[in-house]
Amino acid sequence: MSVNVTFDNLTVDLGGTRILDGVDLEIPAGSFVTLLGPSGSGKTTTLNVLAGFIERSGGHVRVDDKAIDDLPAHARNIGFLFQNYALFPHMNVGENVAFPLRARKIPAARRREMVADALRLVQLPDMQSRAIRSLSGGQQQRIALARALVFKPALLLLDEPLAALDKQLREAMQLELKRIQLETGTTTIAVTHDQIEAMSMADLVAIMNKGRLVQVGSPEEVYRRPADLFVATFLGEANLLPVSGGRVTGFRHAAATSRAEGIGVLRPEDIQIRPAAADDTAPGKVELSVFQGNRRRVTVRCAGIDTPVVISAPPSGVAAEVGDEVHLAIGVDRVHVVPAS
Amino acid sequence: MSVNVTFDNLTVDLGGTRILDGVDLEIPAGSFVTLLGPSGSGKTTTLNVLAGFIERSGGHVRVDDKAIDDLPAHARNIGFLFQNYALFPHMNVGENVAFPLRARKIPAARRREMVADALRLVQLPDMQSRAIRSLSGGQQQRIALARALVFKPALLLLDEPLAALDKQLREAMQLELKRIQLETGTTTIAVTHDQIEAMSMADLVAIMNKGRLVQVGSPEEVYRRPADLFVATFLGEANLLPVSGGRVTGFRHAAATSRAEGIGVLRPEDIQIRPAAADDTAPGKVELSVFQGNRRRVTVRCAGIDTPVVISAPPSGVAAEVGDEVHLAIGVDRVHVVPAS
Amino acid sequence: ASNTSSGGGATSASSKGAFTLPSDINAKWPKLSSTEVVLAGFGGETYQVRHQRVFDQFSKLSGAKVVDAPWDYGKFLNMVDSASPEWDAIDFDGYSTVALIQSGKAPAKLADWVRRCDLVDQAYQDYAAGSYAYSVVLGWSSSLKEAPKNWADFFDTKKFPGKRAFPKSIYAGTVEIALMADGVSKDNLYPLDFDRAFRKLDQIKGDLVFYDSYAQGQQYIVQGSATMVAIANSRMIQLKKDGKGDFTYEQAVLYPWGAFPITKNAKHADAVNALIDTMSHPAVQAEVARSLYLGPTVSAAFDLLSADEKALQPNSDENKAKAAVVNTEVAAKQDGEYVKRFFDWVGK
Amino acid sequence: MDALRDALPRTRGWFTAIGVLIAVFLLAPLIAVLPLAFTSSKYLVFPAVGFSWQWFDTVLTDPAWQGSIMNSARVAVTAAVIAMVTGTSAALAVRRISGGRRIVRTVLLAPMVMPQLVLALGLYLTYKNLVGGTSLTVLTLGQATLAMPLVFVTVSAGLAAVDPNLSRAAQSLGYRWPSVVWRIELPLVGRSVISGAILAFAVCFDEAVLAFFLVPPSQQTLPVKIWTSASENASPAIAAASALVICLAVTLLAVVALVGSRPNKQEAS
Amino acid sequence: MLPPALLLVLGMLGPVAVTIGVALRENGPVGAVTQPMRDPMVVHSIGKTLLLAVTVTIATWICGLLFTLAVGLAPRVVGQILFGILFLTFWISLLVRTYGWVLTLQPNGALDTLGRSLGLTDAAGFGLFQTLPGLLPPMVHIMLPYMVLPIYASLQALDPAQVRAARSLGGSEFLVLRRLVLPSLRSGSWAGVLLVFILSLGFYVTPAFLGGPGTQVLAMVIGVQFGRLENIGLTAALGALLLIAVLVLYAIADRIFKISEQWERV
Ligand SMILES: Nc1ncnc2c1ncn2[C@@H]1O[C@H](COP(=O)(O)OP(=O)(O)OP(=O)(O)O)[C@@H](O)[C@H]1O
Ligand SMILES: Nc1ncnc2c1ncn2[C@@H]1O[C@H](COP(=O)(O)OP(=O)(O)OP(=O)(O)O)[C@@H](O)[C@H]1O
Ligand SMILES: [Mg+2]
Ligand SMILES: [Mg+2]
Repeated sequence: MSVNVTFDNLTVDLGGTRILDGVDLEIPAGSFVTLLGPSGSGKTTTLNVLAGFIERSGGHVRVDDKAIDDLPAHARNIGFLFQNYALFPHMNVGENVAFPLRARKIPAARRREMVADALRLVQLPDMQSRAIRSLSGGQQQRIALARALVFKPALLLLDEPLAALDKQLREAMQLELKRIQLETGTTTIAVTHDQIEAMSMADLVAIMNKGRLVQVGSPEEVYRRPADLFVATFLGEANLLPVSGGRVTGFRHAAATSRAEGIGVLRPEDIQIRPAAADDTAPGKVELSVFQGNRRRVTVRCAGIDTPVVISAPPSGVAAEVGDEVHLAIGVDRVHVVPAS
Repeated sequence: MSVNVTFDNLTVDLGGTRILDGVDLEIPAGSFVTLLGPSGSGKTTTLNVLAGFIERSGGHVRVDDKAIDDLPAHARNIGFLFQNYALFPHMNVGENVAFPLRARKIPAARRREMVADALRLVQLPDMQSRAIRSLSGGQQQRIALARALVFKPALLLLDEPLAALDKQLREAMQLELKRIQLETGTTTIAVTHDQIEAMSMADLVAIMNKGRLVQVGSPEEVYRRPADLFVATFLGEANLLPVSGGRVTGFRHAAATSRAEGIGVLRPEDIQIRPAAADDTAPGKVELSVFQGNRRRVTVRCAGIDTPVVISAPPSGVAAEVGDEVHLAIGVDRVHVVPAS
Repeated sequence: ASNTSSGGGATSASSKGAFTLPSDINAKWPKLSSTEVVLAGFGGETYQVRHQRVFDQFSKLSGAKVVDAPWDYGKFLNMVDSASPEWDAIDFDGYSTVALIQSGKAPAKLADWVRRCDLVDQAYQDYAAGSYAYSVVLGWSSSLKEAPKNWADFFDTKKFPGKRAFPKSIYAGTVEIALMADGVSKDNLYPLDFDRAFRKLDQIKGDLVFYDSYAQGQQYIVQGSATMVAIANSRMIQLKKDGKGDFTYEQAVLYPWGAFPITKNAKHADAVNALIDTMSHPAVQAEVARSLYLGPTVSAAFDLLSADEKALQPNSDENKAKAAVVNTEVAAKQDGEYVKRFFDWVGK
Repeated sequence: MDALRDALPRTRGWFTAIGVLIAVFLLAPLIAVLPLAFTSSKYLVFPAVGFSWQWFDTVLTDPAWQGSIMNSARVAVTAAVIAMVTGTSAALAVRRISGGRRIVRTVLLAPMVMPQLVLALGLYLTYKNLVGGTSLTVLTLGQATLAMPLVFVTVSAGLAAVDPNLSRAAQSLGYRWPSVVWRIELPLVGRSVISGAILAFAVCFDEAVLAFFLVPPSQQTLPVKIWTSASENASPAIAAASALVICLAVTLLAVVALVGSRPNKQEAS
Repeated sequence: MLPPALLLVLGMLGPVAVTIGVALRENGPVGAVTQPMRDPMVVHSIGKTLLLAVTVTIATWICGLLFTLAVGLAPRVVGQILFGILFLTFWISLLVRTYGWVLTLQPNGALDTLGRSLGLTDAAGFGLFQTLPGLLPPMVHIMLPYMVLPIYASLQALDPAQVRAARSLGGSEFLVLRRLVLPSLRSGSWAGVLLVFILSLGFYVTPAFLGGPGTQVLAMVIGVQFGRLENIGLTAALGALLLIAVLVLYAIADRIFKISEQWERV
């Protein structure tokens, strides 16, 4: 059932402005891709073009290597899960889930079976005749998912599927979505705001900015080896230290990977605080030390570096008080260098 | 200038339902308190009662040990920062900031000085004649802060002051708020949704649930020693392991603090994965291993424990693949026990 | 009760020449103290003409301004014997005035010095002066190929195609018309046989288009909404002048006289008497007849009219002979039932 | 709406056609009246013949028509001002009360469904002994009552777009409620107040039923003059007057659209 | 606050109370109800009123539904123009529009002329004038905005995501229209239907101008009685009857369907 999807130089203009500006993306069959990017970067637009809600201005969208540009939305066989679920409030659960089957003129008996299967898949059997209003947010979410999957679409698109849920439920549903995706094998594209969510669910993270696709890769790839400064700062916290001659300013011992000149991207967890000076340390003075639960965020001012260095320290390990002189070490091979803006 | 604030069995009924249900809270003069709690727990209501926007139904609010229950809002001398800033769109920056001084009939010359001081405090001098519309979100935020502080209120209340800002700006403003609070010494109460934010800014975190105050304490206190299961799960991620006879089920070596029977709260970063079995380890099998940027979230199923154990592992240290047999060790003194339900 | 709407409203007066009140008109008046007189009339152009030709000069002469009030039958009934009436007098039909007297609500008697009108029934000359005669005539559109002759033709929808315009809120004349159409001779109409009349009216109800005012009836003819109409003589004279239609005085329902009954406690009794006196002057009556085609109720007025002018009046000797003259006395007695039966029929 | 358009590409055309038909139906009576204002015939008869401005001339110079326009304008201005003050204060007050807001709203808006005829009757019965039942004052009172809900809804809608926190902010910054209303809320809904007042004026200027039953004949308003003219002489002056009324409505509506399309200051931010 | 309360008391509540008071004083509490009912003309007119209100409501509902969908579905500019036309006519004097209908509908008037030139009718014309069916077009014309507003509000409230969902789930146009769009307009339809019904009950101007003999609605009877002032008791009783019917219906309808909120969108 799984299909691959290709965006080929996809361009969209709406109301005179370019919303998508030449998006190229290949999604392997059966994979789970998350689209991540700042507000207004064109994530929803990308999904909408794929679903057939918005006309493209240029380029192509291919599903299983066939261009679907001229197929109307109702003929694309795509399951779409909307942020606010878009369940039909005047139908009950069963009628909602049966809607796509009715549209496909599937006989009543078969329809009943398929609805029951779909509800079992989302672990909400026995809910057929409940009113939509009487469901909790998480339940509505699952029903919407059942409705998007019941007709075995080739492709599942999710637009911020978990944004309306609270933290606990959101984390549970991330796993649930992942499980269902593995179970059905449907190629899935999800838009999300939340970086942790994007990395937790996806095989591939696609990062967008200003209507362009900036980087695609596995979660580790995009976090560890961001393509540019934008990705580096957008995803996670980063210390940006100038690199020249393959060395990080202020940390002469730290060798840069990937390129010799540019900006070194250093994650806070890649810098350690050492009580004593050593060959591989640089001296600094603690400016702030804030307890944040699972870590202590320490900012240290080092000589020769303009902005303070941010360090993720264990919440209650080496006590670094404000004003302490400390020594910083950078893990080996941790310096990824990107072009300076 | 700083004052202390006391809520004494404060109760609020609105539209027939009890919104606040006997809130007791003492806020020392000059401290920065954050109110944290799920949506609808009564955080905004608490601020509104303090500011005089909502009538209490029972109990008292005292400022510097004087009940202010009957003072109207305009006489309370409280600076209030609204989530959406509530700047007056028909006045320019200077007029907005001067507004509270005008109410206090402060002569024009003095007023100009004070406005200039306040704008300097928020690092936006020379903005006096700008229109509100022309400001960015962060700038509006600062102007609103200047307006709330210009008349040197005894108390500063902030309702989700940073919720509308994006991640980068939010983190910068957290530090800024903290700096200004230290500089002015004004007793400050801030409502926030964001746990990290709550812990980062505050001297004291007050956690609310269903109209009640559940726990107050320093960030470390509430994170490390939650008063009950609600706080334990609401703040940060927690493994909940049954404790009996002072020992954690499945981890016989781990001694419980605070009480011998109940539920042990174990933070994911307090459990280590060891490659080899030892005296202080328990065996388990890796179920999931998800890369989340600054950590790897590993779930391990252990014999004798119903729910899988969640572990925060370094993002790229000990490789624990799904299916691996691993051995878990719990840090000494890390098991805080709360009453079962 | 009634609203026959004065039968008036001949617009664009025929005699364009200036008219001046006779100089001796106030010879018998006492000294007037009122500065105004309130008259409930039908407004519109009829009253505009009256103001232009008569009232304005009267005001100059007497010092009393003539204030128009909107005609309202019920209001006048309440007012006629009230202690402090709003109005001084109202423009009324003869039979309504008689009904008023019969019901014991007689209006104030005219002052001794007011001119009496000799064409008004003898018994009521002390109450009714200054008014006019008018008739409801059969009119038709110039688009009609053959001219109808009488009310029977009006009811003959086969021979004369098209809708007939018929009054809806004005009832007077309708029963008489139906009876004549049904073959009752114009001299034997009274007392009215309502059952017979409404049976006859039922026959053409579907071919009627109803008007609320004579102006609307007139408009129906011009617009072509109707080919025949039962309408006040003045309106048809006007249409005829404009070449839009024609009419006949044959079987016209003639209301031979009307009145301006005065409220018992009129605030401006002196001025209203003087006004009625003025309107009763033959010269004034003749002028009203000339300009509004409202027939004089003073025989001397006819002497002042030319032969052509006389031929247009509803109550000239010749036209009166063709017409069915309303028996004021009997009509007054039957008025109550007339109203009820008519509006029941209309509302059905 | 766009989504709906896209969802029904084939049926759209049919509905559009039906919509246009209904729009033609909506314009039909105006199309019937307007040309007659320029007829050179002395009768109000369709179709119009010739072309002449004479009937406008009549309406604008004849003292009776002129007077009625003046009366209408006077009554409408006064009633609109009353409606503006009361409707605005009602909107501001409703925003402040917490309990029973629904009931208050229901009562405030009741004049809009009141049969005007019965309202006229009630006003007549109530004031006949005080002022004779028929006077421009009573009419003004009645029309103000009819128009007040309009201002109320317009200003309420404007206020709904004003962040309630603005008022709270002003309070916490040291202002009592009258100053809050004066310095914050009124400036922010100024446009809505003006729009509401213009609509109120338009409604009062056109109002016929109350006027028909309540005004003294010497003080007819324009709609009453049109009404009575329709029964007195059926002259094309009626069409000319109607044309003027239509022009006035279009102008006022355009003004409101202009005032309203620029949002209240709050919404712009 | 005081000013609106004062205005309401002087301008509405007072007169309402006085009308009911007069009705009761003149007829007694029982008579106020029974006395008008003894007059067959009144009973007749109540029947006519209800019949007219029901037909007008149904006709307006159908037109309103179609028009709203047209506004929503037509190309944006056309939709705006359609809406503009609706509003334009809404704000134009009722009297003028009604008179326009007189000129349109009267025999040999605009409609007949048009009909004849299109060959739709013979010399006799459509014959709508002064008939109950003839009252429908003008009444619908006047009531249409009251129907379109709430339905349009429902249409706007229809979540575009739901429409897209229905479409991406494979719904045909008919299915989307029937199972999604129309059901979503239900609450708006109810609000509009009730509003129009209530307004139709007390409507005076149009029947007064266009009504024929067979269309004496209650308001006409009251109007005629009021004009004559012969029987204040009966007039007041009829007025009170109409008033109470309208206000009670309004209060109930407002409770359930929040019809007063529809005005916000004018
Ligand atoms: N119909 C439209 N006409 C004009 N501009 C549009 C339209 N729809 C969207 N846009 C603009 O296109 C840009 C991309 O919008 P899109 O909804 O795809 O962003 P997004 O990445 O989904 O953002 P968010 O995270 O806020 O949902 C935005 O700047 C938006 O304002
Ligand atoms: N005026 C009111 N009438 C009735 N209930 C109200 C009113 N205002 C608030 N509530 C209810 O009181 C509860 C607490 O509201 P409050 O705004 O204080 O929550 P909160 O903690 O600020 O939530 P959030 O994080 O969503 O802002 C909610 O359940 C809310 O629905
Ligand atoms: Mg989006
Ligand atoms: Mg809140």
